[in-house]
Amino acid sequence: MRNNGILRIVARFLIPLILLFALYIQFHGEYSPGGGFQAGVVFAAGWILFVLIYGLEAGLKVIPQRAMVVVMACGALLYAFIGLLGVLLGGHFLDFAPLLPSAPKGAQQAGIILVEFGVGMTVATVVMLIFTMFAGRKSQIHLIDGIPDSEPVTYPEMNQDNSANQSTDTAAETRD
Amino acid sequence: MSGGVLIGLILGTPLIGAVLISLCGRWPNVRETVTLTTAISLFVLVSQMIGPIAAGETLRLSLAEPIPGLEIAFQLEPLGMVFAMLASGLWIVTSVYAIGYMRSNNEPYQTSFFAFFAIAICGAMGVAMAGNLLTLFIFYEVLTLSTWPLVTHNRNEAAKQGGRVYLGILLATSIGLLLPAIIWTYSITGTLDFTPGGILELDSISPLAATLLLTMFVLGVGKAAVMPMHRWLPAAMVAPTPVSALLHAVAVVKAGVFTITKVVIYIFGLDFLATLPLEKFLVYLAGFTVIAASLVALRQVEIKRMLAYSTVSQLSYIVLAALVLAPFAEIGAAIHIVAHAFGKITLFFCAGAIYIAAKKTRVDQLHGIAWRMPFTMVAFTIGAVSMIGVPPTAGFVSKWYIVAGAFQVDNFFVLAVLAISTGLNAAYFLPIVFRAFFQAETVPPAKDHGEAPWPMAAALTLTAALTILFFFFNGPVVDFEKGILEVAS
Amino acid sequence: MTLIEWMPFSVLIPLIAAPVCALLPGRVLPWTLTFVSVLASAVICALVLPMAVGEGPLSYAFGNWPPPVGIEYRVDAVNALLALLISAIATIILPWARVSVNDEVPDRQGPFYALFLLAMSGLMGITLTGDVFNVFVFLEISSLSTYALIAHGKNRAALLASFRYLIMGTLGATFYLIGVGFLYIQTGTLNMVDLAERLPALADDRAIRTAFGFIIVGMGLKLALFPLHRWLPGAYSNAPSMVTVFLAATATKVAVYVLLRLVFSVFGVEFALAMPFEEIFFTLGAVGIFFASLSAIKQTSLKRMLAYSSVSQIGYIALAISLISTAGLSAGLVHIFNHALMKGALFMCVGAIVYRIGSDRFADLGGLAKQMPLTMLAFVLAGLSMIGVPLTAGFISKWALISAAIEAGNGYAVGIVLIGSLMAVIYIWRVVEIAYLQPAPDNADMSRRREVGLSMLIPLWILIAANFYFGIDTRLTLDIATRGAEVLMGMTP
Amino acid sequence: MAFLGHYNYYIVVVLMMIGFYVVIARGNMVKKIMGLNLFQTSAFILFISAGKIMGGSTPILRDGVEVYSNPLPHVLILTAIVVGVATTAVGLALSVRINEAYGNIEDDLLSEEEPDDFALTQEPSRDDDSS
Amino acid sequence: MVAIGVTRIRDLFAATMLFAIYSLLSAALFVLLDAGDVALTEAAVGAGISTILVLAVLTMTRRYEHPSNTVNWPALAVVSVTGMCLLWAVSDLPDFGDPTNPVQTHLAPYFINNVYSDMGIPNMVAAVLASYRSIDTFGEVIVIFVAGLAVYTLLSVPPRTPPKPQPKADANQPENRGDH
Repeated sequence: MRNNGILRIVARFLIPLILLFALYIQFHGEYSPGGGFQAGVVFAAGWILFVLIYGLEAGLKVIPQRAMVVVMACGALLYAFIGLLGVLLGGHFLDFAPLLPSAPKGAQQAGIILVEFGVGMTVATVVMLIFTMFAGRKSQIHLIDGIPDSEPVTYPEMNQDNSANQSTDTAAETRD
Repeated sequence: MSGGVLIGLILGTPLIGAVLISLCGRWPNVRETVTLTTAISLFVLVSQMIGPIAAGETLRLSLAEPIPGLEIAFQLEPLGMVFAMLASGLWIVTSVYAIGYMRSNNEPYQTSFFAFFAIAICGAMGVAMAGNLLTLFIFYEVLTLSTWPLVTHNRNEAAKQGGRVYLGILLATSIGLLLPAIIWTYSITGTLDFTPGGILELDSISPLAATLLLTMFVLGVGKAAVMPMHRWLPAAMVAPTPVSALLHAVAVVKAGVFTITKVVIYIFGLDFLATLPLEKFLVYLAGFTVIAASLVALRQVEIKRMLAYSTVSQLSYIVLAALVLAPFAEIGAAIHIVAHAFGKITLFFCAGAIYIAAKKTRVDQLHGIAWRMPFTMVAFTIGAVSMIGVPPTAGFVSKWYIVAGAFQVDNFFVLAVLAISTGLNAAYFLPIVFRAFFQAETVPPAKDHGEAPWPMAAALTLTAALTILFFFFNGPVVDFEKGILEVAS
Repeated sequence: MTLIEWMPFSVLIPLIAAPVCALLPGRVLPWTLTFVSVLASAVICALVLPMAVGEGPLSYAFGNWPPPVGIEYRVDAVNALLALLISAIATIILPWARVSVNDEVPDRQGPFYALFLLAMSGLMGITLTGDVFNVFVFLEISSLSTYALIAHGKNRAALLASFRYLIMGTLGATFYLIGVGFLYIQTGTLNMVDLAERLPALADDRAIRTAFGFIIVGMGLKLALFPLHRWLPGAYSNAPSMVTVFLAATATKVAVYVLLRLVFSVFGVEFALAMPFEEIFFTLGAVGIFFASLSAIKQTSLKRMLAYSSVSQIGYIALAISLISTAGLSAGLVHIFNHALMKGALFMCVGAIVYRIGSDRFADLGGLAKQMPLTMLAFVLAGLSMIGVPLTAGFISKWALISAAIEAGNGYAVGIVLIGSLMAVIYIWRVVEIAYLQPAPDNADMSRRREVGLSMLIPLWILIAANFYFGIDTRLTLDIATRGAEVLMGMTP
Repeated sequence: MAFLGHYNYYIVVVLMMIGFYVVIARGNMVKKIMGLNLFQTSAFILFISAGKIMGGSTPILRDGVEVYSNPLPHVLILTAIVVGVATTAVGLALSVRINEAYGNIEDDLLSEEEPDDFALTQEPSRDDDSS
Repeated sequence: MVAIGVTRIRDLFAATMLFAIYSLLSAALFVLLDAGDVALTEAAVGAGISTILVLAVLTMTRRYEHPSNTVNWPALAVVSVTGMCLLWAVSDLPDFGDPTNPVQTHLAPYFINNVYSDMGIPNMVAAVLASYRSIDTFGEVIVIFVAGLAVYTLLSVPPRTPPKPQPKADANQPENRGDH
């Protein structure tokens, strides 16, 4: 697939459009259907399209897996932070009114936009992460399948696991 | 010293003893000293209560209130006083005996043995001093559970089997029958305090339900070993002899009959019970147990098993006496608790001594053994005579009162049961005595032996002496018990 | 800030700590964060409890939108007690769990603890909320994280167990959702108080009745009510020890709570009486006690045995609920609390054993009392509580349950409870016999068979002490449970 | 009147039951998850159709529109969809792992291998809503 | 209907495709029911994400379902009974789209009338989602976060191949069933 020229060219047009559309859904959610969740999914879809065409490695170069985990947590934390801000400013949790005491409507809008952004962040990265995990899993399995069955298979990871295990045991031992 | 503190000390002493014993496990001499010290101090503490009780004071201690309106409370009355004295006094003797037994037999796990023994005594004390049914039930279970390790002391297949039957029957009856009976009582009356004259009234419970309740109590107290709940007692004989002697002849089984007596006197009340139509059924059941257990005992060849069945039969005497519902019979029940304790502990001590000295456990091996172990066999004879109920032994006194009680209410069934069982008792005890004294040894013993080690011989001599002494000096106990009956009726 | 304003933070603190925790590297940091946040949650619950009991329902509106419009947390005696139970158990488990988790989940402990926090706060959220849909959301938070936690078990069977639980759990949640859907369609509201006001007018409505049925089936799946319990043994026996302890002590209890709350507070006692609710719960409870105990007796490994025992204990709770009386409900609530104490302690013992000897099969337990005396003693004591021996918490539950049954004149219930107790004697004592009377198996690795460290023993013995404390001093449990039962029965405003 | 007025609900019920059947009757785990999705989706339709109002329009304020459908079910279902996809993802991840561990993802085959307490044909208690 | 097709087809690949179609159809249905946001989501999730994930799984597992030709009667019975209950229940539900439904009369008017004065934004769904019931949405974010975390932890464990050799690492692991 990767070498298919047509796909690449179409993708080059499509992907930015998709991402743009995602941003539109994200920030226009108060006026038309859409919001953080849908935007996140669409954004992730754009990235997935990218991966399907350019390969997982390229995709991970753009957004590394670790970053996904971090952003995914940050999205949730952003939401929580906005909520907490309400508390810190003397209101209830997720109470947006105290954010801008002078303009209650504006405060609500700001709150909604911000939490929606948090939702979008989390959703987009989670979807990407899940996809990465599934896709990455496949390549790992193929790798193992390549080993002839007759050979006694030793898994390097397994051994690592094992030694890690033992080291914890000893650690626990000494602590006792 | 205030009464509450005294009660607390009595409960606490064996527990502290148990802790100390398990801490001193590495030094047997220290451990044994602790055991004896604990036992003696417990006895002294218990005897401190005689004065106030005789003077009619109430000693009361309430610890906690686990269920609204229900306390864990202790209150001593004469019946419990007798039981407490008995158990704590015999603990000293048994400790001496056990030390001799355990050491000369090189038993393993001695530390846990002594520790659990102390806990079991604590359970017995709790039962004796319980101020209401809930407290009694709690310590009843403590007693059950703390004796399980003693029964399974040998940790072999037989011990495991015996332990299963033991725990199975005792827990099944207590949880399955006694507990619902208690809760039922509570839901009817709103109290569980032991009250002279009883807490149940005719207008709160129908006679039929009351009979059912009484049956649940009598069968639920598995420790009283009324048939068909008696199987645990022979099963418990896998335990070392000191356990059989103190617990299964004195503390545990007496806790059972004590419970029944308490329930009869303080929960139902004699007058109320007399109005019940079917109460006779339980008398018959107890009478049947007396006879049947004696018959089974007749056929046993192992000394300890025979003694166990004899215990089953003797316990039902007490239940029977309690259910005759005559004042004299109630006194007889209380006295039989004491009398049987002295006699039966002597017999068990003798059986253990024979086992330790001669490694003999069967009745048919005892030919001529009296000439090697004269003290032991004389003591055995005294115990046996007391079981049969011949003067001048303790057993006669209690039988006297029970018979008198039966005459008070013209209960000829009880009289017949007593007569028959006396004959049966004679039939299984006297041949042993005869064999030991008047027949020659058939098989020479494996090793030349004399008496068992001195602590054991001393202990059994002492209890035999008590058996006889009680015949002459039972006055205080009888007076004591009369006191409760005056209050009760 | 007032206490009421702190109240939702018992849920929010762990919830917010979780994403942070997921990012933390190593082993010490995630654990510390988890412990601190759980502890904070427990402290808040402990402070809120007296107020909730004394001053009736406390309400906290999220976003400051008044309840039927927004979502409120509504705390009274019942859920305050349960929330305290959850957070306290979690607090006790964590110090215990460190060693065990290091052993069973060597890598990526940050996410692991994050999932634990989420599972816990999910349960807390279900407990405190006053909105039926919010229940669903938090139910899914706790369920999803629980599935993931179970799958962390070392065995491959853990995956299967987790998957099966996922299917059953999601089915249950969807049933619940459908029930909520019907409620919503017929009333137009999701707030529990609002629902309770609007439902009596609709008592004969078929959709409402079906909603009742669906919610019961859905929650029945989650709480492992007898015929719907089959996911539970696999899940409990294959999950990492820490997760098992936590789930056994709390998860099914929360489902019971939801059921109680909806049936009694939302639908109302009259409605429940009009439905064949008592008969079904009584039958299922009774049959459940019996068959689950029987299965427990037949098991040959500790975790499975205890898992079945849990199913049978749920039977007791169902039985207590089926009496539909203040005494019955209070017995059920007390048992929820006490069972958490004893089952938590028992599973902690098993966790310690598994940590040491790597197995929980009966065949490997011989002679363990000698090598792990304190753990086994704890097992015996917790087992006694399970059986219902006096002075233990289990006795109090049993007493309350039997009293309630006698009060309701239900002799069968008394019998069933007693038979259940006797069966508990059998399965607990089997283990005791093996551990105390049987010699160690020949192939046992004696170097591993040692007592566990203090980090495991102290929490374990705290629970054991609690078992005895709540067996003697029942002011906290019985009084609050009675109060809670009165609230549920609608006796007090 | 009644029948036609309820056609939406009948569709829901039919879909729901198809999904439910797939979940409990099918052995393949992926199929089970699809069934679960069907089941959930039908519940979504139930909610959404309840919020519909005849002649109403999408709940976005506009000039000239007087009647709006109820936005609340939409919100609920948005959340529920997210929950559904989350469940799906976790379930699929689990089946991947199971496939690696056991070599297949047929629950009935695995039941023979791992005699669990879960049978495919488990009988949920239906009695409680047949009053 | 497409749904039935999903249940009948053993080829999981085809089933997935049918399922995607089904999702699109229901999205269309949502649009008809005035639920634009939901439709958008269902289309993205049901037809997009779910499909991709299922396909990813299918490439790792087998494409065809294990054949079992028997109809699962107990399951069918359970399903029929449940279905009956539901049908019985819906007969008491209000008519579809009736403006006098409790749903329309109880809380909905509050939202419809107050959204603009409270927040000044026209999309009521967004308003309810992110402000009135924002704790639900917070829960939703957490759910999706849990899913990400769960998949992450589940699938970052190094894979092992099917049953062939029991890896050595299992030796010191508890095998909890008695038959091993």
